[in-house]
Amino acid sequence: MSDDSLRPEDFAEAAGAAITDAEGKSFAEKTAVLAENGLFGVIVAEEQGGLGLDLSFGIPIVAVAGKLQLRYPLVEQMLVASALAGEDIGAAIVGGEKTAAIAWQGSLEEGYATHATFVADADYVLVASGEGAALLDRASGEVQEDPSLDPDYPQYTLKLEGAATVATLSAEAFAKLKFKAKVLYGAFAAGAGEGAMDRAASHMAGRVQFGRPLSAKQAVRHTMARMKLLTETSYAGLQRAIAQDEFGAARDVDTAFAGAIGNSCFIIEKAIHLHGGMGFTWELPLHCSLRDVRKIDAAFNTGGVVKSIGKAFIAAA
Amino acid sequence: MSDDSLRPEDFAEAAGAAITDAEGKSFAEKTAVLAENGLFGVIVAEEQGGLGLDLSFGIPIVAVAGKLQLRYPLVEQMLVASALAGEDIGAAIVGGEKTAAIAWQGSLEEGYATHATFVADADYVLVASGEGAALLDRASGEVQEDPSLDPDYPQYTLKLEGAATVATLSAEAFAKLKFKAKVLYGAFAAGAGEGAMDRAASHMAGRVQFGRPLSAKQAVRHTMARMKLLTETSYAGLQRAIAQDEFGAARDVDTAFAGAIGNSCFIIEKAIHLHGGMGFTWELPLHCSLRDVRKIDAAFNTGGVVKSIGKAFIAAA
Amino acid sequence: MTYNIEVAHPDPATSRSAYRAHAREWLRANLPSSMRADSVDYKTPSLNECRDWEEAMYRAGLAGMTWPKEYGGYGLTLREHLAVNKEIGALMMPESVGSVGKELAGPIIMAVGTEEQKQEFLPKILAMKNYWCQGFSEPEAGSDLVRLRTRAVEENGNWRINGQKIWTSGAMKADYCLLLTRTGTVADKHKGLLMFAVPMNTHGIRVVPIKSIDGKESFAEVFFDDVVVPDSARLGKPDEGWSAAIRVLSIERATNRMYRPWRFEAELKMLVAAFKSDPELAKLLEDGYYQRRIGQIATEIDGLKGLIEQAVDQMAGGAPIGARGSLNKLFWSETHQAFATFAYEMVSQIKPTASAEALRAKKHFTTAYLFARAESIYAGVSEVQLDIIAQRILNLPKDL
Amino acid sequence: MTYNIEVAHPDPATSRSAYRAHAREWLRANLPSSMRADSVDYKTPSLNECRDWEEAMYRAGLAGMTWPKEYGGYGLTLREHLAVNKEIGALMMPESVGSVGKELAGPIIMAVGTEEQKQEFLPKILAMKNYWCQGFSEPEAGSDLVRLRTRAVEENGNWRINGQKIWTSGAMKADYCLLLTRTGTVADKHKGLLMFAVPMNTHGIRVVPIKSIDGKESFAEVFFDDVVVPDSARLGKPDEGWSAAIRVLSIERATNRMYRPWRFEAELKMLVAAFKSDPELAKLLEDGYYQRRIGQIATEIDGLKGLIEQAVDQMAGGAPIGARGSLNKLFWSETHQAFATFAYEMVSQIKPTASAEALRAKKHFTTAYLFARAESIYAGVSEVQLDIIAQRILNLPKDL
Repeated sequence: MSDDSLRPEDFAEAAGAAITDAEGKSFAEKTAVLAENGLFGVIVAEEQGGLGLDLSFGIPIVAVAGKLQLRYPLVEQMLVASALAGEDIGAAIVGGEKTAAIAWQGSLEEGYATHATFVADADYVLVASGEGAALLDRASGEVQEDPSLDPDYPQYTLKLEGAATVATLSAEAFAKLKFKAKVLYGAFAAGAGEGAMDRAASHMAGRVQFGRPLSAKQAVRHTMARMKLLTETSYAGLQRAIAQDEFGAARDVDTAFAGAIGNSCFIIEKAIHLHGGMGFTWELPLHCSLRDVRKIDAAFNTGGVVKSIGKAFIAAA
Repeated sequence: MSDDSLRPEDFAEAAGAAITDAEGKSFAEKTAVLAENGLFGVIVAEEQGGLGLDLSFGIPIVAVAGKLQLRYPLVEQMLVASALAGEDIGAAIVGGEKTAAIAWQGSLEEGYATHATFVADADYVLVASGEGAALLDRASGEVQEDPSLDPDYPQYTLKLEGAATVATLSAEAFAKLKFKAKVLYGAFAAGAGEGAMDRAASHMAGRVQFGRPLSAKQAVRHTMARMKLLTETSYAGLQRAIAQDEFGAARDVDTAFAGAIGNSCFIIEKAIHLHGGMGFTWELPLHCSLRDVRKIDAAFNTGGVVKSIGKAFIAAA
Repeated sequence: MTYNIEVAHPDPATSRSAYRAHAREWLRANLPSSMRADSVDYKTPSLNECRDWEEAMYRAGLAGMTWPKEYGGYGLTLREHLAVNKEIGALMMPESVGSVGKELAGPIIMAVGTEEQKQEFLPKILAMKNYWCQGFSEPEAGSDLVRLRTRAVEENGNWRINGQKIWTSGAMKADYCLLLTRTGTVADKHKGLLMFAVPMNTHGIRVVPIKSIDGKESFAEVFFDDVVVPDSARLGKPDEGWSAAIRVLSIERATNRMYRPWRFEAELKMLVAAFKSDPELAKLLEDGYYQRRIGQIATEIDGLKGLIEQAVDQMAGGAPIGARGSLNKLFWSETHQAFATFAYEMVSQIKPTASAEALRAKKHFTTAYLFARAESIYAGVSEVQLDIIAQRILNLPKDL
Repeated sequence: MTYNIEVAHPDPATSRSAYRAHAREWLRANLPSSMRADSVDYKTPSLNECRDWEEAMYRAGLAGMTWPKEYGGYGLTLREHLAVNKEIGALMMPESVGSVGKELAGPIIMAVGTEEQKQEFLPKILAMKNYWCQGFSEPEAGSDLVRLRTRAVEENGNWRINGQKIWTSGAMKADYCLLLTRTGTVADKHKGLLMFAVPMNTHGIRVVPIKSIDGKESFAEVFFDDVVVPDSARLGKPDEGWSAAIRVLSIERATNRMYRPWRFEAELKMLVAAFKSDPELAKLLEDGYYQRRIGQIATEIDGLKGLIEQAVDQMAGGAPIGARGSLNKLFWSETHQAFATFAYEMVSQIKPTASAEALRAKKHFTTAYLFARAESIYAGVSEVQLDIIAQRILNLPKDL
């Protein structure tokens, strides 16, 4: 799959078709559809069963999932598949025979882990352990759900006493996974924001007040313009983060991640506002994106990330 | 002057006439005009030569000075006159024979004081000393000007070695003076903001673009509405701060002060923006208000005040 | 739950603090901890529990302060109304379940109702015998009533009503709907608008709840299919009811929910206290970022208190209230919405091992964050408030 | 000051880093510390000092990268332009005094000028032999050119020009004015607009400086009273010049001042380093509030870098640039203006006893705060950028 003529947009379009196909299906059926379309192996090498694409292709693919409001651990599957590529479990994940969730806070040593989603249906959960991470058999731990942010796709806490480890990641491998996680979750958030923006735009164009579409109102148009600006900034920042500079040096991902999450929250919240009462209902799905992005935000403590960016800047200046 | 039928607005109107009269005059002439109209003694008791009004009258009077962009240490004169009421120096200040500036940071013990304005023309400078304050003979200290924020009315630093003290304020008297200072400077800032808002409103009403006055544009109207909201909030907050609650308890002034300064900066900056290129010139006097309010902001370190409000809230919760 | 309602109501003339002290004392003594959102004992109260509590507040002299005595009120002034609201705000009690009746239907009936209607409806609103819902908004008509379609046609001394309402909060529990209709067609624009008090058990009314972002069903769509009501259900003459409603709404926007800044303060206290209750979380409060944000929020709360106290002073002095309710609503909704986001950010970091107070706060402020999305929308979206301020307070030319 | 201009220019084809490395090395070796705003030796440079520095940069291959060789340029691509801009941004060097020529007059002449005009003007712009100023805005015509009044009338093969321009930056030092006029009357609206290259020493031109908020006289009003220029001063035909200008402006908005986010970063570094240089001020940097704000600003800087690098990638790939310059301008001006306010707040607390670096920063960022008031205004106010994004990128219906 090293044909240079294939552009990221083409993959994103194909991914979009698969995600649309998966919509409304059960967890197992979604897994089958997404696996069939190769989505879990996007950033896994071809010789290990993947599509052999780099992260710059991963960004638009995951963004489409955000835009189409896929409620499935796609990013988690992609990350664990990539981290365990070449191992049996990695192959099983690429193929959709197994599924993995990730708990982003806590650790095996602390005895509990938090900020995981989609745990109930997953076979495995990845949890920090020492400097690296451990992939646990989900059934070996005790799972508690916290539905306050999202009753449909709650956040989970895991009690890890006696949990069975099925694979481990080195410190280096776990650090790589976290880097990729910030890129892909950032892309998911950017896509979720873009989807909210598109919804708001068509709602505003169709909604007439005092004889004109609401989208002709300057307050609305300026809000929409800010959404667009922030959407473009998120994507540009993420693509920049994964590219090397002129001297071949790698870049940090934190600013792009924090930017994408913050921008996405702003955009979705504004899109809800622009929808008026309708934005506030359960039927219009904007709230799903808000919950999903806020779960990422909480898992990585974006506020804390911003603070650490500041501290690092101060230390380096 | 205890006639209940006189309203603050009446005094503000009279003060406005005096301030307009003082415009364009020298420092000494301004002093004479303002003294003649009783403005230095607004919050000094009648038996001590003042108008015997309370701070609720001081707010609209000083606000007019802000609105009309009076560039004179009116607040300083009012404060020192009030703190030294009954003493000869207090009487001389009420009568305009003497003038006083105030340096809001540093102290006699540190050997220097900063964040004073109008020092060059003043006879005295009030500086913190111990828990209280000392009124110094201005000529006895060495004065350095910092024109970076305001070349016309710079901030001053005083070297206080060998400075001659002509009067002192107890800790309690200095605390009272600082309370009143926050009320009156807050009012000055609110007035400056209101003046900037009024200027922006008339500019926008007169400026036609694409066939309509700019003030018909929703972006402009909404910005103006926010200015109005914040102006009202500043005044209401200041009046509230000096009033007792139902149980007769006094209130703190810090939130009202910080609110008024923050609101005023927002309003003046937006007014400059709304004036387009014109707002950025020296001729249009909006920049004078911005400098004046920023000098107050710096003198009291409004950011630090907000932080201390937060710390106090946390301690009390 | 029984409450101590056999309590003497103070005469406000005795001292400036009398009414507020009474409210403070009674509320603190009587509000069960299970109804305090900042209590670890908190349990979402049932409708009946809310009803009983609000009735007890009324009996204790803490509702209907400004209503005339002949209709069950206490014949006092806005000053006592404000004093009570400060103490209502200071406790994290449930939102009123009778607010549409007390803040909207009651004042409108007082303005345009017949004496019979006043006698019939007003005392029951205060005594929590009747719940009301508000039927103004329609799918195609929000602030813009030109597009209002629900129609009332006179038939043999009755009125036949057909149409659909939306965003009708509390419709599922309501006994009456304060219903806005038109007697003519959409072509009549603002003319011919007519209000009714429609019993919700009338044949032909169908209520379809709308699930809102916080997972509750507090709003509904209400369908009126050939609903027939007697002429006695009519509130005022065509146009009269609605123009009264506009006046009432503008006063109400300035006077209702006066407890907001004091409640806002109570919420901020709850948030901070929850973090102080847990040694690990308490460290966060030493971070200058949180200190400064909290200081900023406290500043905004005091500004809002100032706006409301000033409005009461001015209205007590006989000044027209004009459009200033828009100032309060806008300032509250924007600062409170930002606070809710800030609070959510704080509580989203609370771990399952944290203190009970912290876990209570996490639950409370997560829901509050979601619910706050509506604060810039309901009761007039922010843009409408800004337009009102620009037009009616600043007299800027109207936007096209 | 003499600079080392006898330096080999790298071939970008040799390595991806070649041009950026060259720029980095040369600039760091040659920029005098007296011209670095973050140096305690800083002294506001004179016009001649700026001129010499810019000429040296050009000789060293760091200006005119994308201009054709036949007009004095280096015939390279936007990628080298960007690489150089990154290094220009990283040093706190003076703003270009020849930017109107390089960013505006040059490209427009390249688009519509005659071969003689190109030969005459372009090399001198790069070599800093001629300064240009821009004569578009008028007191009654900002973004709305319908109201443009400056008129050019043909007379015996010459043009007689009457009118007034405003916000003409650098008019006091300029050799030429890139002047927009109309050949007809205001009733012609957008038709009949004609551009000229007018020598500023022509009889009848009067320049009145405007003192701006930062105390400098960087803008001016320029009056044209019966100014007569030969037909050879005309740039293109009526309408042609201006429509080319619109195209050029839209490209320029996307490509000029590409150094902005890198300069922004250098400013943030300067601010932080100044605080670190003083033990008392350094404590402030341990406050979570400042850490988080600095983190937020760094996030915005990287976002802006992303927007600009993406634009270069897309333009290098042949994609039309469209209105995306508005994205960059808007994002930069809003985030930088907020940064300037934040920086001012920090430096306003610096005491006269602080370190020399801190005092330098205080002076620099106080002026920067004042100057930043213009950033949301010049080169198209924020509201215009938002309208452009709404209309040309989002295709929303036009505002009335």
